Amino acid sequence: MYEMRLHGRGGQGTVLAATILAAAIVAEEKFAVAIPSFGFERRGAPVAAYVRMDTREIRRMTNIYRPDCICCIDPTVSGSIDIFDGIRPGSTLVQATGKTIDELRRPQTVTTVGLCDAVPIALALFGRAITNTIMLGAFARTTGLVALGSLERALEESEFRDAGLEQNMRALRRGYEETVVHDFSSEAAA
Amino acid sequence: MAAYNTIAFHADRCDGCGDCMTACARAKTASDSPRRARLQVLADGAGSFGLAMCRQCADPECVPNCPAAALRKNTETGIIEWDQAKCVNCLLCTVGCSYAGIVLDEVAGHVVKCDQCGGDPACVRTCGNGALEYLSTARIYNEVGALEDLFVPGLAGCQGCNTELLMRHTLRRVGPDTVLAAPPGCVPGMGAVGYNGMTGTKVPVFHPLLTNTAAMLAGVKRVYKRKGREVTALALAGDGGAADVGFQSLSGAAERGEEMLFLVIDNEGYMNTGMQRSSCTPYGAWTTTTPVGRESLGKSQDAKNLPLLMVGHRCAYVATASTAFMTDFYAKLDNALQASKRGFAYLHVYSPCTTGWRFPPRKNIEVARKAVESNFVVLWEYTPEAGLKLTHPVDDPAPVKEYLEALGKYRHLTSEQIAHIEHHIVANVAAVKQQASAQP
Amino acid sequence: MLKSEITQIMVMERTDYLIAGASHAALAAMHAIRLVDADGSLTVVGRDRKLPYSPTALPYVVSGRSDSNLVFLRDDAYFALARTSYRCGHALVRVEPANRIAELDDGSRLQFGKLLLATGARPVIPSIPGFEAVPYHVLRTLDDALRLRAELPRTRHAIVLGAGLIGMHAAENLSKSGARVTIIELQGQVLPGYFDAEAAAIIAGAFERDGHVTIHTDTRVIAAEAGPQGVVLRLQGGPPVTGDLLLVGAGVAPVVDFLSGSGIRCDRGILVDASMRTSVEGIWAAGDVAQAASFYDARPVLNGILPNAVEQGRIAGMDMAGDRTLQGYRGAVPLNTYSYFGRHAVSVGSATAPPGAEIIVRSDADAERYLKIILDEGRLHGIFAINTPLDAGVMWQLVRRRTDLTPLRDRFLAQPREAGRALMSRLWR
Amino acid sequence: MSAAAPERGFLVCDGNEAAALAVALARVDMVAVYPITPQSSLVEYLAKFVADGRLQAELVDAEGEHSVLSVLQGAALAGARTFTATSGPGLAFMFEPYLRTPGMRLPIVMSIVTRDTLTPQSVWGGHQDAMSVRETGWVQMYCETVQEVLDTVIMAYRVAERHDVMLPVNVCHDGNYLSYGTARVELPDQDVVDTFLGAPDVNWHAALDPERPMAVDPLTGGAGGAGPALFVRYRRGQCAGMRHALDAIREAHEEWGRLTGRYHAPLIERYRMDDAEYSIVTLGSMTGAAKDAVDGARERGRRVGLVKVKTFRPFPAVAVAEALRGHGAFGVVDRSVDFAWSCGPLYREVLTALHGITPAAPSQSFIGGLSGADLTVEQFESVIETVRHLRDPGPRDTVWLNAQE
Repeated sequence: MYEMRLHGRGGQGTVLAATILAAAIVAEEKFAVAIPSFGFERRGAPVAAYVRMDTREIRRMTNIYRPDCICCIDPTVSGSIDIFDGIRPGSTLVQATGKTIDELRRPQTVTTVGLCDAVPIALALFGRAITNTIMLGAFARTTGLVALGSLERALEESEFRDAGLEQNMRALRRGYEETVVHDFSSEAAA
Repeated sequence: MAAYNTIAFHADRCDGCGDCMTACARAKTASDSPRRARLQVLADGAGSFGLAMCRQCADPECVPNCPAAALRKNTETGIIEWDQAKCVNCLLCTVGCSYAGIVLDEVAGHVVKCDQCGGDPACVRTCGNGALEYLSTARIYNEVGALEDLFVPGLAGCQGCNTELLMRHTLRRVGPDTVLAAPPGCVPGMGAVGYNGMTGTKVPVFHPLLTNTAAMLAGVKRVYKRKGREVTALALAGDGGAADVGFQSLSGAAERGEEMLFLVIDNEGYMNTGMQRSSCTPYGAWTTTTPVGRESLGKSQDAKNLPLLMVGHRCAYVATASTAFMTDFYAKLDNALQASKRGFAYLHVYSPCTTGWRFPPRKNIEVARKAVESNFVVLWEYTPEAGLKLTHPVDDPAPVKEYLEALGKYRHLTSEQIAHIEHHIVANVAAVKQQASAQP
Repeated sequence: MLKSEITQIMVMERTDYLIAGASHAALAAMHAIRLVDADGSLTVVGRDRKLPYSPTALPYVVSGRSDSNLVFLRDDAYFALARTSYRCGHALVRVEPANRIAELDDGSRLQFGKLLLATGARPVIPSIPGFEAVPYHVLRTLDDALRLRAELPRTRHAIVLGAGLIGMHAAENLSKSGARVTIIELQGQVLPGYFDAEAAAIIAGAFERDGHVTIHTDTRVIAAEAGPQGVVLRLQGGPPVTGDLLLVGAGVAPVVDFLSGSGIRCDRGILVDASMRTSVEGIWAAGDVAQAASFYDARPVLNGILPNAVEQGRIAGMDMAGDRTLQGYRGAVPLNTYSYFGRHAVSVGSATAPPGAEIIVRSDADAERYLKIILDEGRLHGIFAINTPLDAGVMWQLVRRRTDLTPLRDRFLAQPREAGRALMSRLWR
Repeated sequence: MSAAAPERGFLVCDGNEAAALAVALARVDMVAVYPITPQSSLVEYLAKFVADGRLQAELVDAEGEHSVLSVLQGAALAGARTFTATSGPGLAFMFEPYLRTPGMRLPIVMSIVTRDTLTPQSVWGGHQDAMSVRETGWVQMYCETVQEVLDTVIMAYRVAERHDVMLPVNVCHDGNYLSYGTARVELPDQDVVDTFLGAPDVNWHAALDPERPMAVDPLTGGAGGAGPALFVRYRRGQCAGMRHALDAIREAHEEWGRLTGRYHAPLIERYRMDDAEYSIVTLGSMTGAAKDAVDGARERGRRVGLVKVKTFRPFPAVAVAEALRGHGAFGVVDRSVDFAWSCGPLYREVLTALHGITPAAPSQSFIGGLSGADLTVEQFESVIETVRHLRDPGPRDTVWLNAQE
């Protein structure tokens, strides 16, 4: 079972991203469950969502405390909360940021990092810093756990329509294409 | 046995101009001579005017006094008909009549009397002061009386209960294709919703909660509309269940424009459960929860004006009515029924309660009339298209003291309290008139 | 009791209400009973073999003003609707109050719960020597009227005995049909009891002028005989009068002969109280047969006029049915209306002025107008008018209510009709 | 949102959408809605389905839950299949008409998206709302998964409308965890649902219909007359309906399984109980984590089993007793509080079901997951360990999970 946690801020579509990801994984004939964390859905407040994926049926409907992956779609939320809480050794971070890998704080347990400067992309595409679909592309690129095509189909079947769908498809692809992946597993092994 | 239309004379509005007599003479004799009119207006010697005219008595004395069978009470129209072919000119009929309603026309050489011009009396048409009024209430009673009474006989209302009359007449008019909601109160209390598995009506009836009448009816009505069936949703609710605890569902249904006729019988309190106060109970009134004691003298707040609140919902129809003005009531009932087929129709009927208000049953209609004539209650009608219109404006109201003195529940009132009520009446009339002057 | 008698009683017809008579008092009583008691069995027994009619209408049948087929006051449907058994052509011949049994002239016996005697009156035939041998007419039944009417075309000179309402009506009719008419009246004026001498003179004048009627007042008939020209009446102090038709209109008397042995107290008529009860429990009387208190002095009087019959009948019926809204009889007030040769006369109240009464008379003999008002202590005692319009019913109320006219005295005296209406409007409308 | 195409026969959605989809599939005639957390998105879906024509029902946006249920009562009495959903304070406000629905024998289906009750203030999940109305005569079923939400709402109509039941049904799904939890959901064909449910048959017994006038719910008389006996007849009838509901629920689940291949446990589910020496009892969405914990314990050699209760009202006392009998100690995990014994209501219910069975098993009440708190696999592992060490039957203090700050 692969467990990931999405972090973002209210209004960025964190929970929706978890749902689209779950749908894409299900479309690949695997199992997935998405659960939002519960808080007052105030715009700008830190938000988390959980996605589990597996090749077997997933039964537990619980929050995720030991994630295999953190997908942080907001560059600043890590300043407000500890997004790495409970993270497993050898885990993955997919981070929306303008920083370089060297500028980024990274726990030792994180061995794979995908960086995507999502905010400028979002501003260019939407005029607003809505980074969720961009970061789904970044997740696909970083982990390879879901095919970009599956995410595209999940987007098509979501509530996005017409221009909005087109924008998000471009966001997804740009996220996939403009993510730089850094592998530190050898470091950890050493 | 039918009821009959009648020509009513309002002495207070008569200025003695005599136009009615001229009109009558023209209509009946092709002359202009008021002396030949079949109604005679005359100064009564006490500063106002009286009327001599056939009253179309129910049990007339002129008829049995005719030796020639020339007079007959027409049981269809109520008119006492005079048959010239049979009349022998003996004038004995004039002996029987104590009202100078059948008199000798010296020019014609025989007796003459009013025949109401076949239903369109010339005198009434002519009177510009409203002193003469052709009351067609009877026509309505006959129409409604011919309809089936949809409540079972023997409802256990109090003696002289206004509510029972009101609900029987209402349901007759509304008809059998109706679903009736009777929330807790006097209507079900007297057995309208049935008892121990028996039913009290001939239409489907239910006993909603005090709180949810409008909502339940909305559910019923929506489903029939969806099925394409024409079913009237009718509520017969008390003021407590409408204005207090049931107000939310009433307000919600009104706002949504649920298609129903919501009739509130306002007896100014929870009369069925032992005469407790409601928000429609007027200031000063004794109830079992606004008692009269050393520290308090009845209710210390004014009544909520529920019908005006309903106007604020822009219902398809809102009106107030009184059982003392049945023509007015029936016209409004008809309008409300029509409006209920396209939206929320609200009809608020002021209904004196002989038991809870402490007055003799026989005075019920008199009390209802006094309430209107003193402006204690105001009769009006509202639609979003036409706005609010007073249907029975009382510009020169009778002193409210007379109304208050007729009711035991006000027996304790102090002069200060009466002054408060008088002030409230003025304010309330002003509020209604302000609504009336507002553009729709 | 014999077994046969028991059987007879057992099969005897029973009715809750039995009304003897079928004219105004009877019909008013029946109506009043049915307003209160819709279920009690009710039987009306009428002497005449016809539907009910009014004796008052008979002069008009004679004149042809009324079609004899259209004078009936009720029809069979009315009795059916009122679930009343109407037995016409029968008279009561005996009443047994103890057993509450009434016997009819066909021998049948009816057991009643309550009985109203509204048997009316029959014409008085004066006891004049030779009278029994002469042909004469009376006018009390429809058959009388039709017989008289049949005589009109061949009558050239009619004698009318009595100047009461019947006689005067008949005289007018006979006159209009072309006959010469002589009226003979024992008293000093026509229409005694209803109009005073002055008014009577005006009325008589109209008869004489328009009808060429000869009127002998203060005149007694002392003998009657049949002659070749018809009937010859010999008069006291005057030449005999001969006519080919004689009508007796010398008044009526209550039909009470069948009551002998019944124990029901009678004077000239059956004595009744304010509820029209007779002296025997369960039996009432009303109308021309009844003798009730006078309005003026409480003496029992006969007041054989139609409105009185209606009122008494209604009171009796209400009392019989237990109608709790009953107000007692307020006493007999003489009243009448009378039309003759296109004129109209009205009399309400007593023409006998009490001592100290104020009497106002306005008379214009040329215009045949007459008005007499008698005020007793400011209250209307009687009012009498010729060709002066009055609301008789309103005046009757003023008399009965003893309304104090003092505040309106001048207006009343000047315009009694208008003042009466004003009082009506204020007091009871 | 639903993130997969229904044409494919499945989609990925949360429990609130699954419930709304079930309502559409059940061809409900009327829905009345009023939003409340965490139910709001459910009624938003319903409104959207109606707006899109996917659900051809009357939609009444009532002014509060009290009217919501009242509208549905009227509609049911006029022959409509009806639905609504609520949570916590909404259910409390609905209480007056809610109480009356079973007595009128109206087969209304209502989702309770469970929420803890006030006060303290909480907008989060917990079973306290549904548990507070457990003695009112509604059928209550608690769902474990998003799929079960969809299937159970559909099955609820079959149960409610069965002539020997005619009772309203609450389908409870956990606020937060199922209301927003998203998973793959198989979507049955409309034909299958139509066959399964048939046409609405909701007012054959009580109708507000001018074509067959009757008084619905007339007054019953007081002591001394025929009233009390009549009243007893009604109440006993309700109890009979409840008894029949056990069978109706079983029958509905079997038939649904036959038609869709998805068999859900109708009354209770026995999980790894065959050789269990002790067990835990669960209710609702906590069960998945509990099963994972049982599997983990089994891997460590613990002979633990699990009994999930799905149908709480009527309570399947016989099935519960049979499931637990002879399997030693048990712990019951509740997501709400029973104030009578300061334990969990399911715990008390289970104890009652086992009354008279000897020897009495040691047992413990666990209360957790209040006010949106998570019930984790680790917590169930500790519950299992606690139960493993239970020895003597008899009263012991309730264990409050999530008690630490």
